[in-house]
Amino acid sequence: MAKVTIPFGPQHPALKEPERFDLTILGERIVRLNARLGYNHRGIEKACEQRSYISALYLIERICGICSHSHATAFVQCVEEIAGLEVPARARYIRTLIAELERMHSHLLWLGVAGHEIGFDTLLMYTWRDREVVMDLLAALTGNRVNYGINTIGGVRRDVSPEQCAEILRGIDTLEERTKYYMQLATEDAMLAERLVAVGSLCTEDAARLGAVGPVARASNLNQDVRRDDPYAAYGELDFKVITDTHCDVYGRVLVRVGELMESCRIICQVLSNLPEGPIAVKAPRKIPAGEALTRYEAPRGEDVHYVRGNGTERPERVKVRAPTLANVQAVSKMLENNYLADMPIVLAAIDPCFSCTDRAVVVREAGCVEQRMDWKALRLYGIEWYRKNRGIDCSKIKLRM
Amino acid sequence: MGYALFNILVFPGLLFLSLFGMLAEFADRKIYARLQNRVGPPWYQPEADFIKLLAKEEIVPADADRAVFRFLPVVALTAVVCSSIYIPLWSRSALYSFEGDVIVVLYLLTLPTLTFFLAGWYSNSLFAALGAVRALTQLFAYEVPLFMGILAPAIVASSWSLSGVAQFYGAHPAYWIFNLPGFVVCLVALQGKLERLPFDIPDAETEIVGGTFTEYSGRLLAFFRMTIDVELVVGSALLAAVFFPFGLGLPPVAGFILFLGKVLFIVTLLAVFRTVMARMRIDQMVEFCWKYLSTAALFQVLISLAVKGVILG
Amino acid sequence: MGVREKIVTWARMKSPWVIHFNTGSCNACDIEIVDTLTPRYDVERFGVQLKGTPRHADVLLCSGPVTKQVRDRLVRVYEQMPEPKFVVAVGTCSCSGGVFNGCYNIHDGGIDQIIPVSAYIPGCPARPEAILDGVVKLLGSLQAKVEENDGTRPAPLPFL
Amino acid sequence: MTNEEIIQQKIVNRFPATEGKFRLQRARRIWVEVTREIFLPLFEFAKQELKFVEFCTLTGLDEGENLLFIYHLAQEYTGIVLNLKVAVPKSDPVIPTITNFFPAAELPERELEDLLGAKVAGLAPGPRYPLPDEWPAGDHPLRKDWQPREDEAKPEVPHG
Repeated sequence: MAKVTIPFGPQHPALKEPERFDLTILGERIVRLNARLGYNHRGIEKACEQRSYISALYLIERICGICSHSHATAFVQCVEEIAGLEVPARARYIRTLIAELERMHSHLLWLGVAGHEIGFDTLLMYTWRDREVVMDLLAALTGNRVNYGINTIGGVRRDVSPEQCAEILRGIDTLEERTKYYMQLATEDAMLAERLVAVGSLCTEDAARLGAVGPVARASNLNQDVRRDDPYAAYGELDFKVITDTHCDVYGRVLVRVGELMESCRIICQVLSNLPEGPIAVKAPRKIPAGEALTRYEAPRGEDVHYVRGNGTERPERVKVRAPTLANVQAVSKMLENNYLADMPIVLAAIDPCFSCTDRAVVVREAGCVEQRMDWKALRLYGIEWYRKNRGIDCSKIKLRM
Repeated sequence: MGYALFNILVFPGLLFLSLFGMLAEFADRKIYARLQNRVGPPWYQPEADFIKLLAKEEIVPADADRAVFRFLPVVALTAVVCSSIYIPLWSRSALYSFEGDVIVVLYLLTLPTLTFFLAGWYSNSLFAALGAVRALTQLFAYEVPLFMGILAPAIVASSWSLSGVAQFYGAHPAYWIFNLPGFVVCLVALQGKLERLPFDIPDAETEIVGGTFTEYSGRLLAFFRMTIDVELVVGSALLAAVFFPFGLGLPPVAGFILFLGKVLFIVTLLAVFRTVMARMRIDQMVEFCWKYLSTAALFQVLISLAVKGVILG
Repeated sequence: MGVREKIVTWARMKSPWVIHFNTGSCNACDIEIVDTLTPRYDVERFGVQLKGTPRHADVLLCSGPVTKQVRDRLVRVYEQMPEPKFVVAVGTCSCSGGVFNGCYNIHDGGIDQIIPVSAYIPGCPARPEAILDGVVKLLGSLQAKVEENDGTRPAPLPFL
Repeated sequence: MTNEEIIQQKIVNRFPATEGKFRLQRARRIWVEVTREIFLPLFEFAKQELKFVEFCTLTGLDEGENLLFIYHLAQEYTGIVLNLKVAVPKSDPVIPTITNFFPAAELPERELEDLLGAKVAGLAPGPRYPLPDEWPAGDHPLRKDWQPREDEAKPEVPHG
């Protein structure tokens, strides 16, 4: 049997984002995988260094559309720690509320995408229809369905009115009952189990060794959750269960995520029941004193680490973001060993990859004319040559109608 | 001669089947959408897709074999349309029938799968080649159960022509109860032949991009899609003719309406299957077909032999 | 304007097949694009289907600023699509580079610096209703384009 | 004596050179400056004995005359984060790799090599991350003194 190398991406119906995996398969079994990331790399970290803290916050929220609140809260908590600001309790509770709503919308989204990857589109349609309930709640609370922008340095921008609380509780009731349906579907559906059990398995030692985080680690029986270990916002005062599972495979990740959906419903009810009174923000100085801080945040996909270093001016000196997908993507090649090609989309989807988070780095580009080195034709020939050398694909025959 | 041409081209032939195929595709997509509580496409959607594809530019990959690449869709379409002539649509006998036309119909229905394989292989793209190989592996899995499922009623009717089978069951309809397991086996195997969801492994969109039709566009893609629609109708008509033989003696108009009803009932069944099932992996599919489907088909053949031996004695 | 052109234009308007390519977006627009397929917005009412291969697609939905590395792939996907093809830039980033304008690893100015764009849908992220509106307006503009150059033939009709 | 002070005491007993270099900023955060020589033994000591088994991330930044690398390690249940700061002169920016302790550190280390121009001794060769392939080798964008170069011509739209 000849070994065939299949390019998987950067444009591929299974991947929502551009990243490139070269799969070497023998018949239908995957033999080797090497990943080439960096397609989503836009240069956010250095761009933050040219912006004031507030506009850097605006940019940090656009790292990833699905977990924008995670990045924003982690960044804002870093800055508040450096500046020594005391965030009012009500603001911390509202941040937790939005965080859990975002976790629900992200997990429901993932459940649908997982269904789509194994050809079960009905699950995509059902989960995304229920997700609309959460999106409406978020739009009512923060004004935007995605990229909420509720955080500001020193607190929260918008307050939660009692009617909105009642509305959220109503929404949560419908979602809780739907989640029970999905839990029953996930545990009893034979077709789902057949496609997910023993697929993309990652044993506990490997998960710890390869640094898996979030639901992927918890599904491999690693009992780690930043909300409990290193509590931030209002998680210190809430009690919730950390869902772990011993399946160590994609099926376990489905159960963990649906379990977390139930937990989020409980947390939101707790947050709303003892929402403290008081101001929602405190005045933040424009110039943040020199200092550095590191925060860890439990994003829907795993542990999200932000490091900010201030130098006394109103611009951060260094912003470092380590997204959860960067940790999980290295475990994918381990998970894929002797799986089938048909499993590649679901295993990759199981870590709920968000490559927009993973590739972000650097710099500002001022206008300025420099002598011209590469024109369009030379760049194209360089591209063709590079492709023939590295990828063995000859695309010189693609006719370009100039 | 003229009448035969009319039959081939217009009535039970190309025009009628393509329009009925599009109606079946619309019914399938609409039921699929409604079950997912979506609104679903308008009734003219398949027609609009077909005309749009006809007017699109046709790209033939540079290193694909030009002639074969363009010829395959026509082969597939003709094979499927010809097989409809031997199937008794609403009266007791088909247009043309001779001893042994069951075998001819079954093999004519296998031709499109072979052309899909060739299409995938000749379009010289990685994903298409993978889809082609999967199409063939799948062919070996569902072919035997489908044949046994269709031949079992023929054994009871002790005649190798579809019209003969229809006449036998028309004469004494009580026996069709024994063919029920065969109907279930054929319904499942038909999904493999039509590459529908639980077994749509050859063109699994999320795994191998476009499957066998990755490189096809424009007119060629339009003919391939029409082949799949017509195959859906002809397959359902074959199942209806063999397993639902009641009401064959009716006058032409009522018989025709009943025939439409039977086919649309089978299409609805297929649409419901498509909604509730996830896609199987190719190894699971082959294992399922050989382990469960073939044994069920064998069981059906035993029943037929028993019925033939004991009752007809 | 011959009957045939009318029918073909009607067919093109009624069944626009879509392919989605994320050229470095923060995938807020991508989840809104997929959101249009789901029950609440259901874009299949207009005959729109999400297709996997560029060969089957008429409309290329791009989201996100074009990062340096994705640029060649975007041109190749655009070239692989058969005529008549349209490009819709979804979201502020693909319309004008958006908030990432100035980052070194992207081509400033969004998608239209790389490939010709037919319709722009602003918004960060573009709401599903806006995407629906954009696609319908794109098809409407196709209808208008055919009517106003009545004499000449809009596109080669290879089939008859 | 909080947990942080116990850990600080253990490190100081084992490595007296780190005596005055500690900073306990708040609960669960320990910052310590370390020289390159005692970095690896301290790293191994932290992982094996002190059970800092979670490798959060590796931050690199340009401090004018030397490069500073911060290794963030976390304990499993207590959530305490140990941040090892290693300053390295820009003349020979070489640091030993830690992939033998944490295989997951490969991508962050490759990122350092790409963006800061650090040289990680012992890192296996592999595709570069995150810069595009055609990015000129000598350019390290995260350096403070890095100026964006406007060399590529504005790529005009290929057709139409």
